[in-house]
Amino acid sequence: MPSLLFYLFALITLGFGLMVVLARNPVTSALSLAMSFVGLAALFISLDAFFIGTIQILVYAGAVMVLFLFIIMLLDIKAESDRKTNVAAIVGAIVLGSVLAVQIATVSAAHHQSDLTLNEAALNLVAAGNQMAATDKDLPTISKDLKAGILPDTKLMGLALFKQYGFHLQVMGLLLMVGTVGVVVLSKRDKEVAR
Amino acid sequence: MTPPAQDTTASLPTLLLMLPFLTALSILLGHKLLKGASVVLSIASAAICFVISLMLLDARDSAPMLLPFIEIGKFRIGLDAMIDQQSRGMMFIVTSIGLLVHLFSLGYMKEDEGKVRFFGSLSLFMFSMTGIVLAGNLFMMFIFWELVGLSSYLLIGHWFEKPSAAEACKKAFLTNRIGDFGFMIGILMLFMANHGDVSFSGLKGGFAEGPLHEMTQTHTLFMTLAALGIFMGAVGKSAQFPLHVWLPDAMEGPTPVSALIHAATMVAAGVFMLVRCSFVIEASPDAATIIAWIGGLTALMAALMATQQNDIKRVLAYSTLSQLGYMVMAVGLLAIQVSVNHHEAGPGHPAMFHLYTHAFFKAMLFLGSGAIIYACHHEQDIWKMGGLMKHMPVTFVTFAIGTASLMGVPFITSGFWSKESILGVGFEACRPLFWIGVATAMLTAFYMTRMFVITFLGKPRTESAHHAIEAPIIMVLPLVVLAALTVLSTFESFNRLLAAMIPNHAEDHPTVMIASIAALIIGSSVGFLLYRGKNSDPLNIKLFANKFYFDEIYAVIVKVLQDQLAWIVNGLERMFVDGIVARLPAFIAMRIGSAARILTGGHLQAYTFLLGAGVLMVIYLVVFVLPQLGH
Amino acid sequence: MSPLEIVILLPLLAALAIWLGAPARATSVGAAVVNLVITLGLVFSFKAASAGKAGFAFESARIVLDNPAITFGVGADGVALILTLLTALVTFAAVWQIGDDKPAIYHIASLLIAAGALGAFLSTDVFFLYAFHELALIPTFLMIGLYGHGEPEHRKAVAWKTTIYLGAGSLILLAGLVWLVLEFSGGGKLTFDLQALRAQAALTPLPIEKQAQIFFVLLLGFGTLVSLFPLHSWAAPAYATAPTPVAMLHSGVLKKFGLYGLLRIALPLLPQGAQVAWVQEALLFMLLGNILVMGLVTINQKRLDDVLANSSVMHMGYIFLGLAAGTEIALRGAVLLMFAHGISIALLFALAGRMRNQLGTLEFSKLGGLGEHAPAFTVLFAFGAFASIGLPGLANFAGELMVFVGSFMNYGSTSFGPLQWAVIVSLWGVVMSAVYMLRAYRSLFHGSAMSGLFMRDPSFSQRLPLILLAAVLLIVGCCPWLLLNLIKSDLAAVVAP
Amino acid sequence: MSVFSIEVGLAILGLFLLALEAFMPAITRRTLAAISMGGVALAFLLFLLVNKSATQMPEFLQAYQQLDTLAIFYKGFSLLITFLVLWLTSQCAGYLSKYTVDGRLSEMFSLPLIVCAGMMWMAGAKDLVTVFVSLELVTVSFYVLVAFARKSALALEAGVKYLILGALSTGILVYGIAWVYGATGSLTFEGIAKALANPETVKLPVLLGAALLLAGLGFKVAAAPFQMWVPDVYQGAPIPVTTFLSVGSKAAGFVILTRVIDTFFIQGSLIASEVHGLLLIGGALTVLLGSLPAIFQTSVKRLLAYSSISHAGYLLLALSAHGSTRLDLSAGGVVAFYLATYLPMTVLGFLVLAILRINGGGEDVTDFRGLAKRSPLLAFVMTVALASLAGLPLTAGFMGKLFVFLGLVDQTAWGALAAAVVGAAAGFYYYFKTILAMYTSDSSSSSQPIPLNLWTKAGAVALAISIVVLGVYPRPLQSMLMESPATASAAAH
Amino acid sequence: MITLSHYLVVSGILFALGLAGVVARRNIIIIYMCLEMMLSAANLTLVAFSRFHVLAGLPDYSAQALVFFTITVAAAEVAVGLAIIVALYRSKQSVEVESVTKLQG
Repeated sequence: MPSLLFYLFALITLGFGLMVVLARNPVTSALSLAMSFVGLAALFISLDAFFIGTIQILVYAGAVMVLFLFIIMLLDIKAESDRKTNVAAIVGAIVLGSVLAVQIATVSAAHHQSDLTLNEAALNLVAAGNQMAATDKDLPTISKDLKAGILPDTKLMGLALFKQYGFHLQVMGLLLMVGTVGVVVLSKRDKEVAR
Repeated sequence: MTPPAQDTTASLPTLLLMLPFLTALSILLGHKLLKGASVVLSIASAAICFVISLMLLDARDSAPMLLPFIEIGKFRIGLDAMIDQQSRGMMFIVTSIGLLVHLFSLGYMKEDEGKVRFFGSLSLFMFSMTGIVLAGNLFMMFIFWELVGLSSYLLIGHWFEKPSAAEACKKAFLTNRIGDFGFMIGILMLFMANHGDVSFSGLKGGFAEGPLHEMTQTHTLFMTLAALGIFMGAVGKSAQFPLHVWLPDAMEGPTPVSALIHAATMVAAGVFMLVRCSFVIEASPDAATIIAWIGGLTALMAALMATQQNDIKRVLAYSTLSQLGYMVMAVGLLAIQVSVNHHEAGPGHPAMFHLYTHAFFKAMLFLGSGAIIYACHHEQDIWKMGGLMKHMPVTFVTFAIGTASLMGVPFITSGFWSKESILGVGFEACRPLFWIGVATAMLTAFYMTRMFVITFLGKPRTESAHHAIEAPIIMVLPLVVLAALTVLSTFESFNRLLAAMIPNHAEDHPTVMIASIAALIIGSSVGFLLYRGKNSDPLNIKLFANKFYFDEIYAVIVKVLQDQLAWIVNGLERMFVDGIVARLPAFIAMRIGSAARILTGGHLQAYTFLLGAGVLMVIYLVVFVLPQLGH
Repeated sequence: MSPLEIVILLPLLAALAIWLGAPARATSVGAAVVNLVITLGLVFSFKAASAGKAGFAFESARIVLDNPAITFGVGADGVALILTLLTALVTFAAVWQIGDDKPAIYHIASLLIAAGALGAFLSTDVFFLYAFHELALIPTFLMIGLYGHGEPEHRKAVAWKTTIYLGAGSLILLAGLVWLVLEFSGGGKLTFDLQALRAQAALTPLPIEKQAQIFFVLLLGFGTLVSLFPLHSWAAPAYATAPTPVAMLHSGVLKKFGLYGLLRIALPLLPQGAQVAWVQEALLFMLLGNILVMGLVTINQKRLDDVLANSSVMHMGYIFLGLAAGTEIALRGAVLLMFAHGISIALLFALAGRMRNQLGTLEFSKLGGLGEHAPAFTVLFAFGAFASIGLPGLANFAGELMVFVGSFMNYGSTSFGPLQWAVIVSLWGVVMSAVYMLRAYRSLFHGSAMSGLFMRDPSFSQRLPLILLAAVLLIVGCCPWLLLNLIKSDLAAVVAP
Repeated sequence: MSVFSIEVGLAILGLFLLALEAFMPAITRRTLAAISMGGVALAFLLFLLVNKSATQMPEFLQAYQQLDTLAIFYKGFSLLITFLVLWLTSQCAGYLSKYTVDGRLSEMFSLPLIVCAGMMWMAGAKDLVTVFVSLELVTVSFYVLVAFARKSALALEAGVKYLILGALSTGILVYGIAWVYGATGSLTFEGIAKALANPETVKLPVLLGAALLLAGLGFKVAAAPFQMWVPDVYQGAPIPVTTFLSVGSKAAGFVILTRVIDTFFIQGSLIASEVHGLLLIGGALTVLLGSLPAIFQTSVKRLLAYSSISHAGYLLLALSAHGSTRLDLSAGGVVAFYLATYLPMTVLGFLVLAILRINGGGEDVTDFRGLAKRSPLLAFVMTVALASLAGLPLTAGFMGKLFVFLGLVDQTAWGALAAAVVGAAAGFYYYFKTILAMYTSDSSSSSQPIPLNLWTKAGAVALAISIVVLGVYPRPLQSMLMESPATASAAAH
Repeated sequence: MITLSHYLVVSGILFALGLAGVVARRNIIIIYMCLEMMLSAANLTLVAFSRFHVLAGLPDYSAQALVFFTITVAAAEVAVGLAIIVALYRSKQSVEVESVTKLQG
């Protein structure tokens, strides 16, 4: 993954991220958020997290952005009239953002692995494959791919999710259930308008 | 909790002490039930006490413990008596004059509706006075010192509806209290120096060979202050120079009160106590000189004031003040004699002897004036009397005897002998004071003859004086008895019989005799010539009439030093102490609180900003600040 | 179930019964009488009960918490018993004195305050000693806020000031007590039990400097509750505006909790604490402030209740003087003075309350010549007034005398230390107290009666408790050894004999 | 039959109730309330009886759930508070239905069950993933509950504010977890603790992670810099939800905070002193920002919100006394003790407020005027609650404060102690304002008596008695919390 | 070459950008978008750390599981959030921040 591509995608992510904040028209900011997520997905893929990258595009760029656009259209929210821009808020925001960024930058520089490149943190797939084959027999496909030197990211992700974090998945189910019920309760049209 | 066992010799003094107290208590509690009987009860108790004091006259010296007061381990403050010649003599005076005054006031207070309360207070006074006389240690002395102050407060303020009486009793109590302030300091200093033993025997032992002995050499200032502290108690009680202002005002009380308290007994308590602790005063010569000089000055000043008084009781009050000055001077002079000139003290004490004689004729004079006032329908101004010689012969005769004795008519009156003994001591110890004494004697003669002439001689000046008739028998009888006692007390044998502490008459220097007789003649003749047949006072010396303006000076001092200072301090306290300790923190808390309230101002944007800022602060604090602090 | 627990719980149960509807006056007076009888019984049987052992008599303990070992332990030694007797007497007088027209909350509040005081005096555990005292905070607050004298705004302001001031004071006290307990439990288990702490203090006394620091914090905490000079500004307005029973109970009884606390906790556990130079000077400065400044402030007052309230603040100076001296005699004098001041100030406030009911005002300028028509009332007021200015023969004198004498115990030395100078200055305070009390007495009872304003004597039944208090003043005044023999030698003799 | 089965049972009951509403619209509110309260009561009973040894958990959960004393206590605590909230909701049902869509309240009875399950999982969490998941379940449910009575403008506004700030704090929490994971290489508490113990872990990233994590959790428990949302949301939300937030959500927040602090204070941990400093400063600031502004409050509901902030401050100060071994209770134990005393007084305060609201009164202090006349029992009970909130002795509130003071003095944190004293002193003012109002009766206050049905009366008296008993005889509570110190702070020591 | 700190810095900047957006904008929907942006920035950090923390030759998938859960939670949050925003719009006809200032003091 040549470094050029990394900088391209980083630029896309941050550029469109800035567009989201600065855009007057909510639709433009929604779409620029989608593009920013796409850039982000690319970064995920550069980190060999293919499953998360695709999920990012499917769920975030797809479902969440569509939801936002749908709501913006439904409520027909006009572009923000710039008569009363809250200068104090903007100045505050800039200060907050820059100070936070500086803090995070200084700390990330101090991280013990900060100067480790992707190649140095190489994955040793074959060894993992043999080790996997040795430990649990009933997952031949994963160990076969590993031995073949390709990273079955989605399969490993499935393994982690359903084997290690099965309980949490159920709780996520419960959470989504509550989310939907919440949506129904909160947005059902009432006979007369709320006082 | 049974009080400690009592030995038998204590039964008499205990009865003597407790009887009047129980009478006063029963009158207080049961005055509705007893109604008239309480008066009889109080007179009976006075009579019994008189009999007991007679029995005590020939009892041997003893120091029984009467009642426990405070007992903690070996630390003990108790009401323990000390019976010796001085207390026996004084006891006789107190109970005899007390009984006579009781009888006199039976008549004088007949139609007063507060009569029951009057006799209750009288019994309370008898209790406190007996306590002082019998006191065996300084604490007991202090306790009864204040109780006497209380009873004088009650008696002076008997007619409390009169604003003047209300003010007078308050003034008396407060002045006494100021005296007690000094007295307590003196006691505490002696307590500290003598390792906690302030009984008279213990103090005498301390001064003889105990801790106080070398103290007198090494810490003279400490001992002087202690002596002056004790003296201040006497100044408050016997109305000496700085604190004398309350005695003239005390005349607001009924006359029997003036007779008993402000002539014979209470004011004499100060002198009695000084004589009791004479060894303390002898221990520091300069205290003795100060005491002597204050006594002298008081005597002179009071005499000067007396010359211009028109109220019969005020004249007598100032004469008492003057005579007390004499006695205190005598105490001082004798102390100088002993400590400076190292004369060893004789058996008696001139001050006690003068106190002894003065008690009788001054009480008689006061009762006489009471009879006159009663006869002239409560008229007290001598210029409204006159020519009472014919109307009230018995009172005239007794009054004459009293006046003579007070003036000190040579050889035939007791007053002369006692005054003589004082002037004798004065002559040797301190010459200037001797001449002041003589001058006072002259003035005494002058104002007594002035009063005598105006009241008794000449023609009656007003209607009431014209119709004055002799007072009823119940009031005249005590006069006669007292006159008899005055005459008897000139004779040596009678006095020795009544343990009157007569000093031996070392042959005084002849000039003493001559000077006093000359003073007498000059004073009385000038007085007689000046006032015979006059209807108004020829002399008009504002300074003396207004009592050297002491009352006004003290009023200013009180107003400035106390009331205005109190007002300022009150303001300061409210502003600063209350302000800083209470209102300031409350103000700061309110200020911070209202500032903090802006944080929750309702704007969502402000909240997100604050939350973000909060996060940054936490990061900055935790990541960058605290590690450096090595917290 | 030791009799002391009954004494504490009785008023609480009575208050609850009244709240549930029982006849207010009957229940409260009944409870007060029973309490008084039990206390008197305890006083008389105290000699026998405490003959053997050194510590507390009539003990019982119930464990309430393990690690900081807190037990609801009750026990009484001489000092506690004297103060319990004081509480029982004043409660009886306060409750009896409440008029029939007053709502039931008067009785409930008085009983709660009494229970708080009794609990504080009788518990042998620092936690409950502190906790019971706070029981009285809300009743006092409500009574001053709702039924105090003066117009509503003033009442509420005074109620607020008193509550927050006392609250803050007790919090500082809590911090001090917690520090004390932590210091003493060393490595081992935390315990709030007094006897264990005292044993620990005897075993391993703390370093002098730390003793001084803890003592100073406790002094500030307890001082606020007792109106020590700089921390006193809540006291006078509170007592002046509080309704009579609350004023009687608070100034007569509850105020003594602070001093009792110092006596029971601070002195035995931190013996040298008070004698360290800077603490001694601070304490002397404060108590002289009490005596001189408050003395002058009292002289400046124009109303009777203000005079009484400020004088009760001033008299605390003498008791603190006893504590500052720390000698055996001075401490016992302080205890006696607590008892005497409690009785006399309660009597005076009761009379002032009665006077306010009948005449409507307590201004000196508006009153005068009451003596003529109300002789009994005058005599009772005389008893209270003369007791409070330390007249021998009445209870306060013996206490004051012992406090003064106790401070002059450094035998043989002829130089005056700071303590001795403080005593001499406070002697002048005695004169000042005579000035303001006699001025009050003169302007109220002597002189000519004002137009129409004259008092009738209270009926005998109304006078009964007041006569009781006056009689107690006289009896204790004449024979102080009655109470002093109760205090055995266990009262920590801190300094010289 | 393990504790986990109880939790799952509750969640399922919640879902069942949701479904029940959908399929049987005619079902009355009363039966719904009865089912849900019955379910929680049954769960609580079973919880008390069930064998609570750690081994008894299902095997797949061993890695993510632990059953030490703290977990058991907080699970019981969650069940109790849920039951009380449901009871409170059933009390206010009539009044609340005016503000909800078509007057239906079914979600108000079913969502709390799910929230209770979530809180129980939070209590036992052993790693950050479980923490995050169960925390989010609870938070999202609260988003719905807060904005539930959306016909009242205030509730909606509170919902929006809670939503935005909640989401922001979740973002910070996740970022914190990321950095903690990044610096220590593990997501489980033991893993993190091990990493913190060995010296060559780089300190700076861990500090950043810890700061962000504590900031995220700080929001949840209303700690100082993140407490500005509390007054608005507590005032806007319906009373039962506010009670749930103020007690349940705070307790859950504190159980996680205790776990996290135990991990950070592991023996020889790199960042112990920094976190200790943060806790002290944060705690003192929270107490001050919680009590000083409360002086000006006129609405009692908003007042109780500020009191919940100030109590959060005291809890933080209790946590900071981590090193002291003087008390049998570890710092977490003291926090649990404090929360146990905090529960009855706050619920009682909100109950009285709710009853007043039902009878047409407002939430202002002036609406409390004359309550003593209208219903002496309510006034007395409210006085006990307020006295306990103020920390008067012989009430539960004082015991909690006593432990906090003991901890502070033991570690000689004089600044924090001063803040605690000032906070408590201010407390005397704003808590007693209501007491004074209740007992002043003047013309302006309505004077018809307040009808109380038997259950309400019994509930109120029971809570008041529990306050006094905990204040006077806290021994059983302490012994319960200190049962097996070994497990309680296994991670810590 | 691309190192871990590159990824951390990018996600840091994105996070800071999100925070700035939340504070700066007045339209609640935009604020909500920025919140999602912050969440995904956090995800990026998590994925970066999991990739560089090699566990037995493979990236640490437990962190990636957490990322998955974060995304799910974000989705649920967006759903509920938008529902509330719709309800707000219906009652206040505006999604401006100024419309929610009645609760204060």
